[in-house]
Amino acid sequence: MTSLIETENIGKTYGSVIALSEVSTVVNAGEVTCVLGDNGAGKSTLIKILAGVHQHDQGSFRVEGEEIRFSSPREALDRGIATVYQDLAVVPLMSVWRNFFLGSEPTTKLGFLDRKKGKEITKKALSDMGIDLRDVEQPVGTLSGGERQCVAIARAVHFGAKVLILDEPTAALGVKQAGVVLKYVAQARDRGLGVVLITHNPHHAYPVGNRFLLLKRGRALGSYEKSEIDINELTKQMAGGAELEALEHELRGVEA
Amino acid sequence: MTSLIETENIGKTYGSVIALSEVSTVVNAGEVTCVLGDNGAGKSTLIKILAGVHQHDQGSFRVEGEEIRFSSPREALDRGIATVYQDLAVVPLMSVWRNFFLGSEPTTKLGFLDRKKGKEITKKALSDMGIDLRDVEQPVGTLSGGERQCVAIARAVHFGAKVLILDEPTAALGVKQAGVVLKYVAQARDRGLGVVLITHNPHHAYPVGNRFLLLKRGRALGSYEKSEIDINELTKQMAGGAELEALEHELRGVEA
Amino acid sequence: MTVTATAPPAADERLGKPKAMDQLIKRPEIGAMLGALLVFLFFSVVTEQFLSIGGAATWLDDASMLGIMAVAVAMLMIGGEFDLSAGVMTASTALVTALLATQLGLNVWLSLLVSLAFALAVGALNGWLVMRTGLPSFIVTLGSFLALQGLNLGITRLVTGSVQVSGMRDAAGYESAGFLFASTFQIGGTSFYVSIIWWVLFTVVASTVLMRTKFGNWIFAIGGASQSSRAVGVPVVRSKILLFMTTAFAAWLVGSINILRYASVQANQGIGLEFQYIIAAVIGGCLLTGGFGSAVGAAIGALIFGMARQGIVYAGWNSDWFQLFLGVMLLAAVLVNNMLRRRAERVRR
Amino acid sequence: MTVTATAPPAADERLGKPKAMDQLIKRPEIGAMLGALLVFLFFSVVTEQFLSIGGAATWLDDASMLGIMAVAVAMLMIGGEFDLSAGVMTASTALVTALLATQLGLNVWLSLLVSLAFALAVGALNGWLVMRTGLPSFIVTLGSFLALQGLNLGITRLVTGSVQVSGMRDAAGYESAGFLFASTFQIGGTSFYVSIIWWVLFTVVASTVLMRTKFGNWIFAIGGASQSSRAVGVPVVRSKILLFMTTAFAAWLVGSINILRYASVQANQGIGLEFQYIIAAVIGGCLLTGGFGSAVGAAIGALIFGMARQGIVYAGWNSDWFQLFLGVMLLAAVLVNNMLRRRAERVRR
Amino acid sequence: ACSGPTGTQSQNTGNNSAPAASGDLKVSVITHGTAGDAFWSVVKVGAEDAAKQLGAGVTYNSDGDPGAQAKLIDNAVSQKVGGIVVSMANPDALKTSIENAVKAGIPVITINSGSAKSAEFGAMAHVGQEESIAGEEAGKKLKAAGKTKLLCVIHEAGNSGLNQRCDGARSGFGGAVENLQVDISNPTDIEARIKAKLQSDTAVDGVLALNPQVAVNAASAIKGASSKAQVATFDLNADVVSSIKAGDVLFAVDQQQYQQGYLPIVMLKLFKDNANTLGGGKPVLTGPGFVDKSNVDKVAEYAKNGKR
Ligand SMILES: Nc1ncnc2c1ncn2[C@@H]1O[C@H](COP(=O)(O)OP(=O)(O)OP(=O)(O)O)[C@@H](O)[C@H]1O
Ligand SMILES: Nc1ncnc2c1ncn2[C@@H]1O[C@H](COP(=O)(O)OP(=O)(O)OP(=O)(O)O)[C@@H](O)[C@H]1O
Ligand SMILES: [Mg+2]
Ligand SMILES: [Mg+2]
Repeated sequence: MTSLIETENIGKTYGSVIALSEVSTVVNAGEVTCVLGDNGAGKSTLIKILAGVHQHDQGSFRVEGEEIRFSSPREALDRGIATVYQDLAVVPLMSVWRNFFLGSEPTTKLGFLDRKKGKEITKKALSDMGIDLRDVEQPVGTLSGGERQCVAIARAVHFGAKVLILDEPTAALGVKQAGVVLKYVAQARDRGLGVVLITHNPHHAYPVGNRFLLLKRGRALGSYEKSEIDINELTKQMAGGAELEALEHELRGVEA
Repeated sequence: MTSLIETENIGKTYGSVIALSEVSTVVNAGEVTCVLGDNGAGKSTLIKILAGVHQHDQGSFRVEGEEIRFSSPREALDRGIATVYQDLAVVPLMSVWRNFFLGSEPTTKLGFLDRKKGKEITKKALSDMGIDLRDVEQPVGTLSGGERQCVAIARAVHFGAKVLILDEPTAALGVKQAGVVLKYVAQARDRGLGVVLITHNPHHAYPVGNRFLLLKRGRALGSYEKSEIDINELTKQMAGGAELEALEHELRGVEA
Repeated sequence: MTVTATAPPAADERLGKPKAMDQLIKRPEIGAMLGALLVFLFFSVVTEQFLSIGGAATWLDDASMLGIMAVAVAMLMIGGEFDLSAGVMTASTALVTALLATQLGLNVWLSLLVSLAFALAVGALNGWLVMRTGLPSFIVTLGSFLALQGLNLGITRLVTGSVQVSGMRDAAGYESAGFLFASTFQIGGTSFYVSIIWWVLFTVVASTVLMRTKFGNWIFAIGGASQSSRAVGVPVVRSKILLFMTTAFAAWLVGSINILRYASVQANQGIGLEFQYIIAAVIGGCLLTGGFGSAVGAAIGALIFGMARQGIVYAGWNSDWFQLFLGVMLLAAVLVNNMLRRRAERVRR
Repeated sequence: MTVTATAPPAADERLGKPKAMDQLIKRPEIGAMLGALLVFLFFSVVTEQFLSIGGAATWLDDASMLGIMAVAVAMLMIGGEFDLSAGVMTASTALVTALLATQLGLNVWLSLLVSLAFALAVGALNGWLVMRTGLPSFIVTLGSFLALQGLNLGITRLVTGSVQVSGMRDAAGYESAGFLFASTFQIGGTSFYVSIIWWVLFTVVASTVLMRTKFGNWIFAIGGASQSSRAVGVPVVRSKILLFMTTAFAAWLVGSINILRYASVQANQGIGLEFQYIIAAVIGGCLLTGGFGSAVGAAIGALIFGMARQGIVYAGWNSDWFQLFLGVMLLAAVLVNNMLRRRAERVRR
Repeated sequence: ACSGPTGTQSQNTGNNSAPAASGDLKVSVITHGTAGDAFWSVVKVGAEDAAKQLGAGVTYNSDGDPGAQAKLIDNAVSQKVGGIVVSMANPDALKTSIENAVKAGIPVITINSGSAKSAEFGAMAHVGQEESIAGEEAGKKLKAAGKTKLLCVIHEAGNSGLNQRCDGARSGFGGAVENLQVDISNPTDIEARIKAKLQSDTAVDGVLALNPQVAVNAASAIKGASSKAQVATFDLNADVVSSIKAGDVLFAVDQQQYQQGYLPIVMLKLFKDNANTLGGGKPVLTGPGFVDKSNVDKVAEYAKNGKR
């Protein structure tokens, strides 16, 4: 089986800033690839390349075995790569169902928007995820952060994505909301989607991840299968190894 | 000793939305009061009242024993209550040192800005926190999220705050950066400041906190001294008790 | 932002009861509708002729020309952009048509086609520049506003030696083209200009596009959050350029109606009108920041404008003060709209 | 956003070497300076009189009046707001002064004081409305632009029966006030207007305030992030209102210079100039979105304007095309500024 | 071309004494002057004075945009006013509207420009003459004053009346006439541009301003450029009057446009009361007159009230 997505020594510079260099990873169907790393490590840059927002400068990027270079997010979507961005990628003033269908609007035979169908599907897709809204006509801006995140995920899953990319979906969420989102990640995975999950929280990454790609200052620090690493080691790696231990010690010190 | 800050049955509504009602807590010098809760639980609303951004509608709010109602953040600052907001509260296009001194600019005898002094103090205050910038004239917008957070904290500490309020300072940060920020929280506490820390992450709250205020849908769910609760119980409470267990079970289920 | 997810079917205990009336005020154009009713009633009572059929023909005509542009500008504003060159464009297109027909002796229909192509090209250029450079459209279209103004004057004077082009009535095809754009139709013995039909048509089409089509959905999206829209696959660049072209098309339509009705055009026509379009759109409930508004609202905004402008004449007021009246009306309208919107948002929550 | 915290002293390995020249292009006004040099050289070569001392007196005078306003508008723009009423305000203040002096027979100095109070009140009202309602200043000041325009015309006609107020020369105190605002001084046998000194003075003061004072720091802050500034204790409302009042003050200064120099004022003066102020500020490197720009840049923007406007006359070009030239110049200037800024940002990082 | 307003003047005074007549006459005056145009302000005052004296009602509206002007005529027609007075800077554009008014039985009088089309459109009479004729006369007078090169200052780009004045001046002057575009809303720019022009073209010895404000600016510019040029202008205000006295301004063209506002109201009144008409199908000419040192004292007083 070819991987859904495969990158080989991929690299990207913004002007004189080298944001990413020589990063290789794979995303398989039914698996979660977690991307971890410090602020500014290049995580968002990597997934923006996968999603067609930016183009890579070096290396090769294959989708289902085929060498590719997306020129717009539309193309990536058409290849089944759906992305939920860090900044949520919803339009706050628009209603929930219009956001849900944005870019893939259902139309009647005459070419008009099929509003009834749109609302029904949205309601159904959201309640499948356990979110029961009073009114799918309400603006997304009136939802809580967790709900918005779920709308975006539900949308990606609904439109038959093969690969689902999530950029820090749990950063702004409470413990429970984060749990809900992780549940849907796991669900999507079990439906056979390939998932790329970015997070700062090893406690969120480890339970659902199959593969862990660690980035640091634009370079791959390491790539592990779940079997190769445990959660403590992962946490340590994410924080830059030895440095963390000193820090933890310090915190304990003041705590005592 | 009177508490630095004390609220009693404080409440606040936005139009017809009751964001906060009957919340009581205290902040003492040299202690960290953690405020925890779901998205939309009213955490930001609570601290905005403490910081003078909003006014409370009900209950009483005392600073050093004196009943008070701030009409602007300026007043709160003048009483020694400094706040680092969720959205960071820095001005991206302005230089680091100008941001550092914003609102409390150092002046020469003639009333002009003392730029030399400003730069020196900034450099020193930041390097005290372990951040060594090449150039304090660079715009804050070019710093990483963690660095910006630290600039804001360093500012609050520097200007002799008695109370330091931090709204989710670690949400967008990597493990290491979060560790650094927590270290400064602990440092501030040990210098005798009262700290209010908001976070979603019990692993961040527990090591540094002395008191834990749990909010849910605008109401206090409970308030615990550190001695009264352990981290597992805290996590459970934050996630709404029983619900979480089911969820964890589910996640484990799919994970297996 | 309430977390309704956790307690969905029961009413949210943190909400007061929404009043029934509040459900009415969710539409962006509600403020404009109230305003229009008020202005209409006021002038109907104060003056004699305002309510007559002849009166209606007059203010509807005035509103129609403004309305066509206001609707287009509203669409552009919903899409998050500005067009300060819209006013002069109405003159530019008329000038192109007139110069071709009177100086080169082209058939009027052909001249109209060429000037349509010209208009669309300018619109596309505006859009392309805005998207390509990332500059605010305020600046870019201010540039094209100035450039077109200069071209209008310079070329007219160069070609005709005067500042107006006239003599369209003798051009071939004037009759038939005039029938389409500038004829009148009779209702109750009073003639109404066909421009009113164009206005209604344009509003209906624009409103349908906005509310009922994919493209309309995209317009709201790119105005509200252009980056996010691009990320979910909305062709932002293409859509925005199309919006600028729509505005240019409307300017062509108005320019053509003008030139065919009046058979002459002056080089400095249209300057300053761009503000009236924006004002009408804003009165109609469009947000200056994009992502919110309605075509019907803009049309009603233009109607208010037309009624007030002609109503003042009917009332015999001193026209010196018209601008003052306009300024006060604008401020009042946006304040009311703002209040209503805030209220609506609270209800929605 | 590089994480330099972790490797501070050593050069960041992820950065290419910044070129030495790049250090030069960090200032907002650098683009304007280049442009000014270019325009200056161009007209110096192409025309004879431009470089003469008499020529300089002419274009400096033109630039000075625009410059005073451009600098004030630039400060307001850095503070994140717009003032579309700035142009008519120059006429309103002149009208108030002239009406008081000629119709009521007040001393000119007293009239000037009253009109200053009037100007500051209008500025404060603008600011207060913007802050109070939360509406965009574009809309609010568009409203006051229209209202003032109507008042200028209506009141002038009501009081004088014509559209001009003249006869200031006979008013008491005209000589002494004229000396302060409208006299000339000699350099090399050519007389220069004192307005040039006012311009330089105003620019120096504005620049000092912006770069060297608390208040200047606040202006940048409230323009860049008004909520954040409020949170750290910057008095946002007061500062913004002060900025609107500064613009009004500048308009009063220009209006006073005008009325004392020409002794008469026309009711429709100043309309449309607000765009020129904005253009000069933008050419000078101000961001339309606030938080970035410079007073010196705006002054240079005005200088470019003055040189180009008069240079065209010296060159004997057909002035019909001036607007075209202006539009193209605006677009070119913002494009270059944009490029330079992007580059500067990259260097900073 | 004609210069003496005498014939019409007597007519004018004759009607001044007419008592307020039976039945209300409502007249709509619609011109192409932009708000704030000094020339048209006097027309307005003339019309309002006549209305006051005759007990008629007058509303004055104006718009520089021919389309908007046409709409104002339509508006007047739907109000069924007793008479319409309209200036035709752009006859083509107003054709339909004026013909509609005539068809509706409303007497129309055209003023100022458009005399050639007046009768064709069915107007009752035309008062005043083409702007170009006024310009021509001004040109002739400047030529007679020994000027060799003339600068004609247009203060509103695209205003056809101003352009006609300059074109007229060109044919009347015979010699070299150059146009200069300035912006009426920016007095500094007016002065600087005229100054620049005078500096770069020292042959210019006459400046024709089309607005008294511009004349003041031009006088200032001439001083600044140490040029030997002299200013002539259209229309008057207090400053121009004192400048004429001081010799800074050569003369002011006075189209006596007060009558272009006043007479049509009188004519409509007479038409209504007695079915009288005036002019016999030919335009009733109101000017131009000239104000120079010789008669400035007399005129000065009227200029102050906005009547000259
Ligand atoms: N300015 C406002 N106007 C109206 N409602 C508001 C406003 N600010 C907050 N709310 C509402 O008040 C409630 C509490 O919001 P608050 O921001 O305090 O939550 P929070 O605990 O900080 O959440 P998060 O963890 O997402 O930051 C929410 O329901 C929110 O929608
Ligand atoms: N559009 C851009 N232009 C220039 N530099 C950029 C741009 N976007 C990102 N960078 C830089 O590239 C590097 C990687 O950024 P990226 O956003 O991929 O980090 P990240 O791992 O997602 O960080 P975070 O955890 O804070 O989201 C950073 O140094 C950043 O400053
Ligand atoms: Mg990121
Ligand atoms: Mg919050």
